[in-house]
Amino acid sequence: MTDTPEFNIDTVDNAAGTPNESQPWAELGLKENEYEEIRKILGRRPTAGELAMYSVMWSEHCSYKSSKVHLRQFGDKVTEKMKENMLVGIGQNAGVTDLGDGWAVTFKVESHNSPSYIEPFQGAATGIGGIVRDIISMGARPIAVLDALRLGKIDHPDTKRVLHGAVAGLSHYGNTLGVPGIGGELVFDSSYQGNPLVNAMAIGVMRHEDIHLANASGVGNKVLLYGARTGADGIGGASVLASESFDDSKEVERPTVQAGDPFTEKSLIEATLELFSNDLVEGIQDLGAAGISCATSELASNGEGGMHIELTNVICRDEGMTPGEILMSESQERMMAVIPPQNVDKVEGILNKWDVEYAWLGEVTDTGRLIIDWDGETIVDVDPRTVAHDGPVYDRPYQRPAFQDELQANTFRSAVTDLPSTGDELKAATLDLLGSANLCSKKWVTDQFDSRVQGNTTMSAPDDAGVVRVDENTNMGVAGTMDCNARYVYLDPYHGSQLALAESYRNIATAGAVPVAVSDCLNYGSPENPETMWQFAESIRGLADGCQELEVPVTGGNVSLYNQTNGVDIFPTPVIGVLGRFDDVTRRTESGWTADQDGAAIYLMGT
Amino acid sequence: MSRIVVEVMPKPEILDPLGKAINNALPDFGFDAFTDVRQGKRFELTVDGDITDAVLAQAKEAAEKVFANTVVENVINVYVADDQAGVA
Amino acid sequence: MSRIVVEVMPKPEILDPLGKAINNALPDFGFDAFTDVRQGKRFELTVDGDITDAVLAQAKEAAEKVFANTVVENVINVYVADDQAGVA
Amino acid sequence: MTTELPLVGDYSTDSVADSGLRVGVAVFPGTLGDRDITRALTRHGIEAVQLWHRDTDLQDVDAVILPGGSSYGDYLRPGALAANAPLIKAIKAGVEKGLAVLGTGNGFQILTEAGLLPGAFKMNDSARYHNSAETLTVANNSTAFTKDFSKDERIVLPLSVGYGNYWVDEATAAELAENNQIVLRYAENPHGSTQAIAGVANREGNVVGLLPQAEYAIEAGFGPSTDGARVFTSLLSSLAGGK
Ligand SMILES: Nc1ncnc2c1ncn2[C@@H]1O[C@H](COP(=O)(O)OP(=O)(O)O)[C@@H](O)[C@H]1O
Repeated sequence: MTDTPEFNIDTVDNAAGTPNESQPWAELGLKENEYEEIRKILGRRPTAGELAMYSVMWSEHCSYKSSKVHLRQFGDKVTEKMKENMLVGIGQNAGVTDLGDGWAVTFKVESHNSPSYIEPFQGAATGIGGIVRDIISMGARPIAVLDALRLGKIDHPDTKRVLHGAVAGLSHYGNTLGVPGIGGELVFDSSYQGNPLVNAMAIGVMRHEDIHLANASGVGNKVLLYGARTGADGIGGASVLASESFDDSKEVERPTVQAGDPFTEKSLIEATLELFSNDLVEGIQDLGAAGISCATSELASNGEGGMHIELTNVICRDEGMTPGEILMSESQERMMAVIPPQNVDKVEGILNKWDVEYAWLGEVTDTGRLIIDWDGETIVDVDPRTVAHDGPVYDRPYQRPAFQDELQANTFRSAVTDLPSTGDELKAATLDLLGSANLCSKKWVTDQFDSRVQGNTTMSAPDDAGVVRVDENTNMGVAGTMDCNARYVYLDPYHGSQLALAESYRNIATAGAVPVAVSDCLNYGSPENPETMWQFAESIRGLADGCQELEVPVTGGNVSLYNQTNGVDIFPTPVIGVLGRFDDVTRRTESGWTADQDGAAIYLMGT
Repeated sequence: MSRIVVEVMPKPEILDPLGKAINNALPDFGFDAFTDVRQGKRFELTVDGDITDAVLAQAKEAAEKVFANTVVENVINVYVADDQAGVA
Repeated sequence: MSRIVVEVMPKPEILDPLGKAINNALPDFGFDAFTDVRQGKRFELTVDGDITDAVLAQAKEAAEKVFANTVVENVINVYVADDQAGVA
Repeated sequence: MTTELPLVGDYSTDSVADSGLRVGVAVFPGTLGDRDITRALTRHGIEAVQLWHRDTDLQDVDAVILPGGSSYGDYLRPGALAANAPLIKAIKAGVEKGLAVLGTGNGFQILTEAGLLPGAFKMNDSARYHNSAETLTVANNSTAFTKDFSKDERIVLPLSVGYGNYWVDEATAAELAENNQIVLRYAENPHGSTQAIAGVANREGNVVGLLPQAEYAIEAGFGPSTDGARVFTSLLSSLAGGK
């Protein structure tokens, strides 16, 4: 570490003494009432560092301020039966489900939409990196990834850039990491032209005793930051990327994006799992959006509530980073852990072995305050709950769109008069469909993913679900899928979302597995538009009711709002991931018929 | 036949994982003189005939639009190769 | 702090799939002046302090042993960067 | 120093006779296939001994396997940054004395970068990473790793690679053919390798590199074939013979 750079440090004392100093809260994405609320909580103006923390943590992306009131239904509509196998529910990095024999599985879907439009390769790559860190922070070894992609029209000039970049980025990161890509989705529709969706799902397994939570407990325990160095990349990304839409009229804004380093992440995985297996970790949190702001405030508020760190201990990649920048940096491939003092030497031994850099930032306290010092001077002194959990909550107005009736009346039959009827016409129509961008083979994409690494994959593309073995002695394993037909959701958000759930659920069932849990990634337009908010609210109501009916719990997910271009929303797109369990994966059923099944009967089931 | 060289480097503020990994491995090979390594790209464009101002201008434009991804990389140089470099 | 630049290109007789792919894409972007593209690598090595003959010799050796795989690539240049390039 | 890596299953050898053989599995940062090689060895009654890249002690193993994956993330060039690790220096010394060494996938790339096998790997002709199952012909069934195949036998193995285009100059290629150093050839050359080469041996025949990965084809239902198992039975019979 070089000498501490000299800044005009905005200390807590300074803030108390200069109440009228003007602050860039609007530029940081805060609303006036939110800024006022922060002043009220603190009883003074925030310091620059505190303002940075609140602004990123209170962003839509991190706080779920517009979605929280609706997401509650996933918890409220849960029956006793649905809770049976749930070891960890919504609220942690990812939910955990019991698989029996002491095994547990965790999985979650995340979006990386805006970054993937700006820089498709790195945006998609870091999407895989982020979701995989969520999984390892629960104590699990990642055993599979899936991805759901929504792109603009296939023949639009910009689609090529995003498609090839995103697929190469996903493939590069996942393959280098050694996590098999076992499935996903690829849909082209002009609705996503200026706002593609890149959603990634990761699945991990662990033994029950290895489950870890993001808690900073145990006064005197040490706070460890390890992995990549903290750089000036993605600063402000958490709030800026997720709350501003792109506008064609001006040159696309290009905030600094983050470059992914899958090699470092692979070492991070191995080192972290070795820390877990030696029982050295008290609490752990991955660093994603909002970086150190998020990790410190979440760990502290989930634990005994106090933490004291020295920010100059953070190892930076760039010289001269300000405290605010360090707090907001979204540099990838970093983790924060809480370590009992007696384990410090062993932890250092493991991190050194894997060539993983680390720094000890401070310790857990019982003060109920998160205190961050810069060279011994206090620059942040907050109740961590107010940063991480008690942010603003909006019950935004919603209203059925004026266009909904007309949309529903505009049926296929009303639009098309010359339906194919002769054999030749039907044949031509069938071939047209099979050759269309959304139905044709996706092999050129799926062939770019290593589906076999780890040696336990028994089904992947082009089958309906990916299947991997968990226990090599019993052949117990899991199946995963991601699905959504957004056109159905657009037509009728309540039932359309249930159809997405049903499709994903069916894919698991037809593979031969028992569906056990759901993770969703809810991609919508602006929540400030009441008609969009209606789509969102109806979707969640539909999903929560559907899950109750099917008796599978939602154990986690992600919300991505403000997906719009020039004020026009994408189709409401709730991508649904379902996880299934197999007693014996060798009994999985492939989709499609093979030559050796010649003569077998074909049945069409259902209504 | 002439050649234009386009040089592209990762932006200084963007993490360069390749350079970092190379830098960490160099001591294994017995090289200890370097404190940092960054890996960029070097393109050689072949032009039939002479390089006019228009061709060079095209190369400069292509450098920004195709050869570099200016979100994460900078074009640091576009120049006409002397024979020496051209042949190599 | 000083910098050394190492330039590596695929050998002329070796087909370069990356260069080829870019070459094929150029007309899509409206660039038609180029008949061939080859992609190589450019490394910047940072040295604390001045660049002595010994350091430059080490860079040259590292170029042949690490930065290039001389079965398929040539080291075409190893030189001390002037400030300009160094800063870029 | 030895590494311990947690395995997904406990590969109990209850049903397999313990051969008494010990095979080293090299682990570099970024190696992915160490657990898969370990599984394949264990299933054949061979003890897998982890060899950490910074170790110089080969722990008296009977053979060494360099697994697939992305050592050092495949940065710079696949295999390049692993090629001078202390472990590689120890392996080179072992090779001089006749130690049998197999590199599979990235392990093969490391062996070429280390100069233990001829040639170099270029990016696939498609300029994309590619995951496939390849039909291959066995050109040399006299190595310790291919003994249980018949010559010219057609087998199927998985291949997952971005830099899968094996390149040697024409003169070296002729020499390889003449010395019976070509071990495997692709039926359809997917990535443009010189003379469709998928696997080679060194002149002495004790170092073998196979780009397709046998360890993902040892068990029905978990790979495109079970042909890969014979790489491990070959090892078993050739090493047991020497015991
Ligand atoms: N659409 C959703 N459905 C169910 N749970 C959700 C959804 N979106 C977010 N969650 C849950 O809310 C919690 C906080 O989200 P998380 O993604 O962890 O925040 P962060 O963006 O900080 O990673 C997690 O437990 C997550 O599973």
